[in-house]
Amino acid sequence: MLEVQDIDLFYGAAQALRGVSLKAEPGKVTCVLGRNGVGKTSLMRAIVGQQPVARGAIRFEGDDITAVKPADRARRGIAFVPQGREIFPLLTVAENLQTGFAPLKRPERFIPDDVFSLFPVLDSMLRRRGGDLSGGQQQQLAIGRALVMRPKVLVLDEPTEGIQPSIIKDIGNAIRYLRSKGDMAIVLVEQYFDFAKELADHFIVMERGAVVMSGDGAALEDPDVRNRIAV
Amino acid sequence: MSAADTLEPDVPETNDPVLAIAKKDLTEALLYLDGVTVTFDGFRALNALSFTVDPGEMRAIIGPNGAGKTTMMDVITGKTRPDKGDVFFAGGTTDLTKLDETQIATLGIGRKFQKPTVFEMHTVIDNLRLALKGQRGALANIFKRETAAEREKIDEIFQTIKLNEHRDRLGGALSHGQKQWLEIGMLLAQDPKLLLVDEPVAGMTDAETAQTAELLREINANGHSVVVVEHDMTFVRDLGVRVMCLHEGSVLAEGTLDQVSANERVIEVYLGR
Amino acid sequence: QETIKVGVLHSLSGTMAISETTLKDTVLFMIDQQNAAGGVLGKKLTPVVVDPASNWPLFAEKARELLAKEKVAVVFGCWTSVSRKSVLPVFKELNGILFYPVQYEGEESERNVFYTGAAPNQQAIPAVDYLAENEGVKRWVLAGTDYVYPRTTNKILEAYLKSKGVAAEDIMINYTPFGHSDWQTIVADIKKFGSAGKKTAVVSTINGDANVPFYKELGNQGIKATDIPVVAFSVGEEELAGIDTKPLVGHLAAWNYFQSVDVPENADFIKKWRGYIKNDKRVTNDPMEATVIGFNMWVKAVEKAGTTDPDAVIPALIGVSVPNLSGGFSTMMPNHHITKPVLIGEIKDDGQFDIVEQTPGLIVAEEWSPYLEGSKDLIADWRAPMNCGNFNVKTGKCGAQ
Amino acid sequence: MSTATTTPPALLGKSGLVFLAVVLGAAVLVPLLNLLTAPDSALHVPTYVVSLLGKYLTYALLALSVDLIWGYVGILSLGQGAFFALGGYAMGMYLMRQIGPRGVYGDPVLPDFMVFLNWKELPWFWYGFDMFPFAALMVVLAPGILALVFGWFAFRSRVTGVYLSIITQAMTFALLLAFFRNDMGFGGNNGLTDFKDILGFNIQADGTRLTLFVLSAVALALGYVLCRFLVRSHFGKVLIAIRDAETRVRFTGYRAENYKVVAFVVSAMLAGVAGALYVPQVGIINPSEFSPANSIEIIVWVAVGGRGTLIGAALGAVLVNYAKTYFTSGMLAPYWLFMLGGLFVAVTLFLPKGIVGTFYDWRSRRSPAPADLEPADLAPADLAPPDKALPEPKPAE
Amino acid sequence: MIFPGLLSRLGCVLLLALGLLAGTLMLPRAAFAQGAAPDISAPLAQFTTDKYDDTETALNALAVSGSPAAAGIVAALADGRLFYSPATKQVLIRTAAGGYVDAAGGQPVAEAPPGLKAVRVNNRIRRAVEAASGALALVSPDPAKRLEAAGAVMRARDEAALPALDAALAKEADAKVKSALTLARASILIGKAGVSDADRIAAIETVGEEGNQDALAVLRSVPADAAPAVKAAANAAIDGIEYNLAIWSVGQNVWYGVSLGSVLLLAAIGLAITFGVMGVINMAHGEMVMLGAYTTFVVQELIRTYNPALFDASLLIAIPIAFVFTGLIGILIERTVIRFLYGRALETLLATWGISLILQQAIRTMFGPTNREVGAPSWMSGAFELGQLSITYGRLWIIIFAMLVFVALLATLRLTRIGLEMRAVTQNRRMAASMGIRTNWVDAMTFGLGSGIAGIAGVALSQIDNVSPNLGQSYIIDSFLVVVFGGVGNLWGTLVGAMSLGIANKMLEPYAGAVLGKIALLVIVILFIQKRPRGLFALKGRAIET
Ligand SMILES: Nc1ncnc2c1ncn2[C@@H]1O[C@H](COP(=O)(O)OP(=O)(O)OP(=O)(O)O)[C@@H](O)[C@H]1O
Ligand SMILES: Nc1ncnc2c1ncn2[C@@H]1O[C@H](COP(=O)(O)OP(=O)(O)OP(=O)(O)O)[C@@H](O)[C@H]1O
Ligand SMILES: [Mg+2]
Ligand SMILES: [Mg+2]
Repeated sequence: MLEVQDIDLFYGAAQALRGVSLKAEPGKVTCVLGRNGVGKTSLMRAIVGQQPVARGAIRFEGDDITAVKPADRARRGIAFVPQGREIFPLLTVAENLQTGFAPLKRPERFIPDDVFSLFPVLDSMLRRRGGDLSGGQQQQLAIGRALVMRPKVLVLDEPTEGIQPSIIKDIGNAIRYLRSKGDMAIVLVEQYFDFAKELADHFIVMERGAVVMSGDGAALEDPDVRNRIAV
Repeated sequence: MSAADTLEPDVPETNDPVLAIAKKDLTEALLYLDGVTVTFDGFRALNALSFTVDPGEMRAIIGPNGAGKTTMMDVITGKTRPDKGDVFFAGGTTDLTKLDETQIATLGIGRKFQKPTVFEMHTVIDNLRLALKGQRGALANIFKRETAAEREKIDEIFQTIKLNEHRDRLGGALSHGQKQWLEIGMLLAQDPKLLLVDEPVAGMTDAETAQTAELLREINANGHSVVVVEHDMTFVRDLGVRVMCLHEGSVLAEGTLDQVSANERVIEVYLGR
Repeated sequence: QETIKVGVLHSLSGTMAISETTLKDTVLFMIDQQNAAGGVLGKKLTPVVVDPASNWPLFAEKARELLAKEKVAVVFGCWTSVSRKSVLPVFKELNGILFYPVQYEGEESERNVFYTGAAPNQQAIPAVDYLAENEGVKRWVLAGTDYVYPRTTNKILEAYLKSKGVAAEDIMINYTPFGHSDWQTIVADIKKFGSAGKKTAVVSTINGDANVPFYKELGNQGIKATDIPVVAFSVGEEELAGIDTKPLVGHLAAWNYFQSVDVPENADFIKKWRGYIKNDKRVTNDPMEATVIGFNMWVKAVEKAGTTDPDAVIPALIGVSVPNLSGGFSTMMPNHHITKPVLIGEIKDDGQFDIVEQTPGLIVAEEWSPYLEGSKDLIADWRAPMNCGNFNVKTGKCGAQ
Repeated sequence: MSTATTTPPALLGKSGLVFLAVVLGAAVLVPLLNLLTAPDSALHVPTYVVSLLGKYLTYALLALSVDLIWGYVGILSLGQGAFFALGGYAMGMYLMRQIGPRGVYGDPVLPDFMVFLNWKELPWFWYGFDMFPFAALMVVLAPGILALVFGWFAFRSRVTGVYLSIITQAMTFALLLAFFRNDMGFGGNNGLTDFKDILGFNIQADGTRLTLFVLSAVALALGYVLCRFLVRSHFGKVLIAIRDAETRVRFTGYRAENYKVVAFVVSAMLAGVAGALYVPQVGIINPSEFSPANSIEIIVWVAVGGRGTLIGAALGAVLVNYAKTYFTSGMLAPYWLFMLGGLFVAVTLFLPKGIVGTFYDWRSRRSPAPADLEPADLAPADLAPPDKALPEPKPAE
Repeated sequence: MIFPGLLSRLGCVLLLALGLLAGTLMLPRAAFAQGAAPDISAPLAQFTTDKYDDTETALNALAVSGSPAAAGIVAALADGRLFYSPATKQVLIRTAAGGYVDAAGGQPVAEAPPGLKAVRVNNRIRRAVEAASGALALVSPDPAKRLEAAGAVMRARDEAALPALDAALAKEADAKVKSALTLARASILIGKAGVSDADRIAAIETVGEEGNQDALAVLRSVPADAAPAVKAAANAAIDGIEYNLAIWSVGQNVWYGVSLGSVLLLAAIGLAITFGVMGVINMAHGEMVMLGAYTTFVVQELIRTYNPALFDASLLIAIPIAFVFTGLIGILIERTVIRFLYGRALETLLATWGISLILQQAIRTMFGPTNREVGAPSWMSGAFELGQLSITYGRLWIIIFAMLVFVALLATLRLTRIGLEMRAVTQNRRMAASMGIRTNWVDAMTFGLGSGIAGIAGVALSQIDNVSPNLGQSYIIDSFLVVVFGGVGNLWGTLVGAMSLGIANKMLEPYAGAVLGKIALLVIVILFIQKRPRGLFALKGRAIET
C-alpha cells in the first residue's frame, strides 16, 4: 500500500535521512523505533509530504506520490498525527475535528462514534478551544482528528506522548481494532518500547538517519533490538 | 511532613484535617499551596488544591489528562493567578501570588515546560548561557564577560545532557527529544531551589528515561527540591519518591507509588485496569 | 543647438499630486507654445521635470538638483507654503529664480522668488467685503485646516472684521486636521452658529482633500447657499470636478481667475490648452493662470535682459506687464508680487463658477499685512537702492540685514 | 561574520570591518574629492552630491536604530520617525535661535512664525535652545525621555507585537497632529526653516556642508559599533531571546521589560542624533517627519537591506533613498512609484532576508559552517505569526 | 423652520419653487385679489440690465403684480430658463421642449433672437424667489406642498407674506399644515414692528413650543427694543429650548459617533480578514478600498452614458462588481506575492507597501491625479428629522450597509465550511494541508474575500469622501487602529472597536475641537492598550500561546 524507497532528506545543509526505506500494508502496523534525533519525525514528514525528499520515491497504492502536495496525499487517504499535536489552537474541539472533513464526500461528513467512545473527554469539551486543552487532551484530539478522515494509512508520530496510562491502553486497543478491520495501514513511531512491541507487525530501527535493523514484530522480542535503542 | 493522615483512600475536597496539617507545616514547607482554585470560563481546573513540598523533597505528581497538573505549575510560577487560595514559598515568607514570573524565577523556582520551549534562534550553548545562574540586570549584562567557572559549569551540563556535538546548532533545529534534554540542561544551569518538571521523559527512549530519573535523583540528593509531573509509571517508580495523584483539580491520593496505584479511584480514573 | 533649461518642481505623486500635476502640464504647455513661437532669445526651451513627491525635504533636494546639477535658468514650482519654505534657502544660496503660482498667506518677499498667486488682500478681504455688502452677512465662521495659510488668513480676517465692527461673539473660528473627513459635528455646529438670527456665512480655508467630504456633508445636512453661504479660497474648478455640485449651487469662491471668465483671451487659452492636453473636458483654474502669467513674465524679462542670467533677469522682471486671462494686464511689482483683479464666483450646477462680482481695478498685493502686529511696518521693494524684502519703515532699516 | 561561539565574541567581524572601512573611507575621500579635484574632473564630487550623501548617512543611522530594536528585540516600531523628528526639532530650535535678529521681522528673540502670529514672548520650552550644549543634550534627551516613558508603560504592560506597533504609530500620529497645530509653538506645518548658521559657521558654506557630512559618517560608524557591541554582548543575547520567546525569558528570571526599555531608549537616542544631523543638511524640519508613512518607510529600508544585520539596515537606507533620488528625476519621474514599489516586491520575493541577509545565506551555503543554520545574525521571529516563523521546513509544494 | 428636513431632502430649492408654482398657476388671482392683467413691462425691462439689484426689484414687483404670467416667470428665473436679448431687450422663457415663449404674453416665439443671455441669479435673488414662491404655494391643493411652503415662509419671515398667510390660515383644514402656518405666522409677528406685547408674547409661546433650532433662531430675533415682558418671555422660551436641545445633542453626538463608527467599520472590516485572520500586514488594504471606489465611478460613468435611468441603482450595481473586481485583484496579489510570504508576516508589510505604491500610481496614470465625481443616488441624499435629531439618509444607509456586511462576514466565517478552513489554514498552514485542506485555494479565497470586502467598503466610502488615488492612504491608519484596538482576529472586536472609537471621537470633538479631539483619542487608545495589551476583545487563555 505505502512504500518508501531509499529516500534522502535534508534540512538546509544537514542530512536527516539517508536512504531510508519502509513498507506499510493494510491491516498491519509498522513501527519505527530509534533514539532522539535519529530522523523518525523526518521520515513521517516525508511520508505526508510536509518535507520534500532529495532522493528516492514514495509510492502509495501503486502511484508515485513523491511530488504530490500534502493536501492531495491527505485526500488520497494518508492521515497524520504529528509529534507535538499541532491542533488548531483557536478552533473549538468540534471544529478541530471537522477539519478532517476536507477529503470526505458530503454524506460522509460526520464524526464517527468511535472517536468519542475512544476519547470521551473530547465529547465533553466540544465547545472548548483546542488550544485550551491540556497536553494529553490535545494529543487525544489530534488522534481523533486523524480518525475523522477515515484514512487508508494512518501515520502516528509518538501518539502516546503525554497521555495517561489508561488511555494509552485504549489507544493500543484502538490500533488493534483498526488493524483488525484489515483495510488500514498504520505507521507508528514509538519510543515506548513495550507499547510498540505489543502492536508491531513490522518494525524498523533507525540510527543517524538510516535504517539499521528491520524485521517482523516477533523479532522485537530479541533483546538485541532493545539494546540498540538503549545505547 | 506527616504523611499518615493523608493516606486515606478518599480525601474530600476540603478536608479540615488536611488544612490543619498544611497550616502547621507552613513555616517548614518550601512550597505551600492552600485551597488554590482556578477557573477558566466557569471550568474549575484547580479545585481547592492544597499540598506542601518540604525543603529537599522530591515529589512526583500523576493524574489524568486535564487533572490540572500543568495549571498547578502555572500558578506556582506566576503564569496564572489563582481565583482563591494561598501559595507561599520558603517557609511562608513569600506570597507567590503577589509576584510576577521574573520575580518568582529569581527566587529560585525553575521550570521545564510540558511542550519543550527553548530559544530557537540561539545556539544550544547560548541557550545554556542565558539560563545560567547569575546576573540578570539589563545594564550590568551589557558588559558581562563569561568567567572560567561559568564555562566549566556549561561543559558539565553538556556532559549530562549529551548535546555536546550540537553545541553550535540553533535550538530550533533540534529534534523534539533533543529539545527536551536542552530544556533540562537549562533548568540545571539556573540552579534553582525548586525544580518544576513537566513531563520530562515524553518522547524519550526507555534508556533515556532511566537516565533522566537518575539525573533527577542526583539533583535532589544535592539538596534541590523537585516536583515532577509524569505519566510514565516506570519512570515514577525509578524515582522512588512520594507520589501524589491529582484529579479534577484536587488531590485524589498520596503516598508511595504502590500505595497510590493500589487505590481504586486512581485505577479507575487514571491507570486503567 | 543650445537650449535653455526650465525646471518644473511640482509633486506628481503623493498627496499634492492632485493639485500640482496640472501645473506641471501647464508649464510644459507653455514651453511647447513658446518653442512653437521660436523659443526665447532664439533658443529652444527644454523642460526638466522632477517629482518631489509631496515630500518637503525632497523639494529642497530636487531644487538643488535643478539648480546645481541641471543648471536650469528658472524654476516653476511648489504649491504648499512649506514646500516653498523648504526650497527657499536653496534658491537664495544658488541664486535661482522661482515662480510660485499659488495663493498664500503672504508675509514673505524674497529676491529669488516671484509670487504670481494672490496675497490675502487679493482674495480673502474682497470676498468678505462682498458677503458683507451683498448678502448682508453679520456673523462669520472662519473654518480652516490647521496650518499656516488658514491661520494667517484668519488672523488677518479676524482683525479686518473687527475693524469693521463685527463683535467677537459673531466670529467662530474652527480648525481641522489635514484630510479631515468626518464633518458631521462641525457642519452641525456651523448650522447652530448660523441660527442665531443673524445672517451667517462661512469663510473656508479648508485645504485639499478635506473639501470634498465637507461639501458633501453640507449638501447632506441641507445647508444651502441661500441659508449659509460658504466662500472658499482653495476650491476651484479642478476641485469641483470631483463633486456633484447640484446641492452646492450658490456657494462661492474668490479667485483671480475663473474658467468662466468671458473674454476672448481666455477662450483662446482654453481652446489651445485642451488641444494640447487632448481632452476637451479639461478645466482650467486660477493657479494655472498664475503659472501662465509667471511664465510669460519670465520670457518677457529674459528678452528684456537679453540673457537668462538671474542677476539680470531678476531686476528686469520688476515692472514687466503681461496680459492676464481675465481681460486685463498684470504687472510684477517691486515687492515681487503681481497686480490682480479679484473675482467672486458662485458655484453652478455644471461645476463652473458664475462670476457675480469683479473688482473694478487691479489690486496690488500686500505681502506684509497691515492687519498683523509684526508686519504692519514692513514693506518690500527689490529695486535699487532699497533692495529689501522687509524694510521697516519705522526704524528705516532693512530687517534681514 | 563571526559566530557567537568565539568567546569573547569578536566585536566587529569581517563584514563589520568592511562596513566601517567604507563609511570612514567615504568620510575622508568625499571631502578630499570635493575640495581637491577640478569641478570638471571625472572624480569630482560636487557639493550637491555631498549634501545628498550626508542626508543618506543620517537615514542610514536612523535605519540602524530601527534595526537594533526590530531586528534584535522584535519591537516593530512604526513610530521611529517621531524620535528622529524630535532630535531634528531640538536641532532646528537651536538653529532658529541662532538666526537672532536676522529673521524677516528682525525680532532678536522670537522666531518669525511667532512674530506674525502675534506671540508676545518666547514659550518656556524654547528656553536654553540658544546654547548649543543644551540643544545637543536635548537632541538625545527629548527622544530618550519619550522612549523611556512610552516604553516603560508599554513594555511593563506587556504590549507586544502588532499592538505595540500600532500604538507607536498612534504616538507618532498624535505628535504629527500636535506639531501641525500652530498653537504648539513649533511653527506649524511650515516647520522650522531658513537657518543661517551653526556654531557660528554659515550653514550654506561648502566647508560646513563637508563637516556635517563627515560628522554624519562618524556618527554612523560610532552608531554601528555601539549597536554591534550591544547585540554581541550578553545583553544582546537576552534581547534576541526576548524576540523569540519573551515568556520563556521571564521564566528564566530576566526582567524582559527592562531590557526592552534600554534598547528602545538607545534606539530612540540614535534616531534623535540622526535627526539632529539631518536638519542642518536639508535645511528644514516640519511635522511631516512625524507622519506614519515616513516611519513605515524606515522599516522598509531595513527590510530591503536585511533585518537583524545592522549593515543591511544602513545599506538599505542608502539604497532606497538613492533609488528615490534617481527615479524621481528625468524620464522616469512619472513611473518612479512603479519602480520603487516593484523594488520592494522584488526584494521580498527574491531576497527574502534582504540584501545583506541573503548574502550571508549565500556565503554560508558555499562554505557549510559547522552549523547548518546561520546563528545569531538574524532571522524571522515575527510579530503575531500565524505559524511559528522558524526554521520551519517548507511543505513540499 | 430654517432647515426643514423635507426641504433639504429635495436638495435644491429651485426645484421646489418650480414644483410649487406648477401646482398653483391658477391660484394667484385668488390670493392677491387684483384687477385683470396688470402691466408687467416695467419689471421685465429690468431683467435685461444684467444687474442683480434690478433683477431683485423686478422680481419683487412681479410677485405683487398679480399678473398671471408672474408665477411662470419666477419659476423660469429660479430654474435658469429666463433669457433676454441684449439687443432687442426682449425677455423669453425657454420651455422644457427647448423652444422659447415670450415672458409677458406666453406666446411661442418662432425664432429666438441671436445672442440670448440668461438672466443671472445669485443667492440674494434665490432667496427672493423662495420667499415669493413660498407665498404663492401656501394655497396649493397638495397639503405636503402647503406644509413645505409654511416652512419656507417661516424661514423667510417676510412681513409681506402675512396677508397671504392669514388667508391661507382661514381656509386651512389640515391640522398639521394649520399648526405649521400658525407657527410661521407667529414667527413673523415676533419680529414685526407695531405688534402688541400680548400678541408678541403669545407668538413667542407658540414658537417656543416648537422647541427646535429654528425656533431658537426666531426667538433670538425679538427686537432689542421690545418690552421687558416680551424679552423675558422670549428668554424663558430660549432657555427652555436650549435645555431641550442640550439633551438632544447628546443623542445627536451618539448618532454622529455611530455613523463615524460605521465608516471606520467598513474601512477596517476587510483588514480584519487579511490582517486579523490571515496575519498579513496588508498595507495595500487602503488601495483595495480605493479600487472599490473607482469601480463605483466607472459603473456610474457607464450608466450615465448608456442608461441614465438606472442612476439611482448605480450603487447597488456597483457593489457586486466592486466585490468581484477587487476580490480578483486580491487573489492575483495573493497568488503572485503573498503566498510566498506565509510565516513571514513582517515581510508582507514590505511587499504590500510596494503593492500599494504601484496601485496608487496605476490609478493615477489611468484616471489622473484629481478627484473623480461619484454622485449620490436620490435615496441617499437629504435628511429627515427624528425628534431633534437630524438624520441624513446617506449616513443611515451607510450604517445599515456596514451592519449587513458585518453580519454576512461573520456568518461566512462562523457557519460555512470555507470559513472553518480559512481559520484552520491561518492557524497552522502545514497541518491544515495534512488534513486535506487545499491551502493554496483557501489562502487565495481568504485574501480575495478580504479584498472584496474592502472593495465594497470603497463603494460606500465613495459617497462621503474623495475618489482620488490617495483615498486609501487616508483610511489605512484608522483601519489598523480599529482592528488592533478591537483585538486582532476577533470580528466582534472590530465592530465594537470601530463603534467605540467613532463615538468617543464624536463625544470629544465638541469639547476639544477636531484636532485636539483626535489627539486625545489617540492618547486614549495608547493608554487603553496598556490596560488591555491585546485589545478590547482579547482572546484569553492558553490557546493564544500555542
Ligand atoms: N527544522 C529542522 N531544521 C534543521 N534540522 C532539523 C529540523 N528538524 C529536525 N532537525 C534535525 O534532524 C535530525 C532528525 O530529527 P527528527 O526530528 O526527525 O528526529 P526524531 O527521530 O523524530 O527525534 P525525536 O525522538 O527526538 O523526536 C535531528 O538531528 C534534528 O536536529
Ligand atoms: N484557558 C482555558 N480555558 C478553558 N479550559 C482550560 C484553559 N486552560 C486549561 N483548561 C482546562 O483545564 C484543565 C487542566 O489543564 P492542565 O493542563 O492543567 O492539565 P494537566 O493535568 O497538565 O493535563 P496533561 O496531563 O494532559 O498535561 C484541562 O481540562 C483544560 O482543558
Ligand atoms: Mg520526533
Ligand atoms: Mg500538562
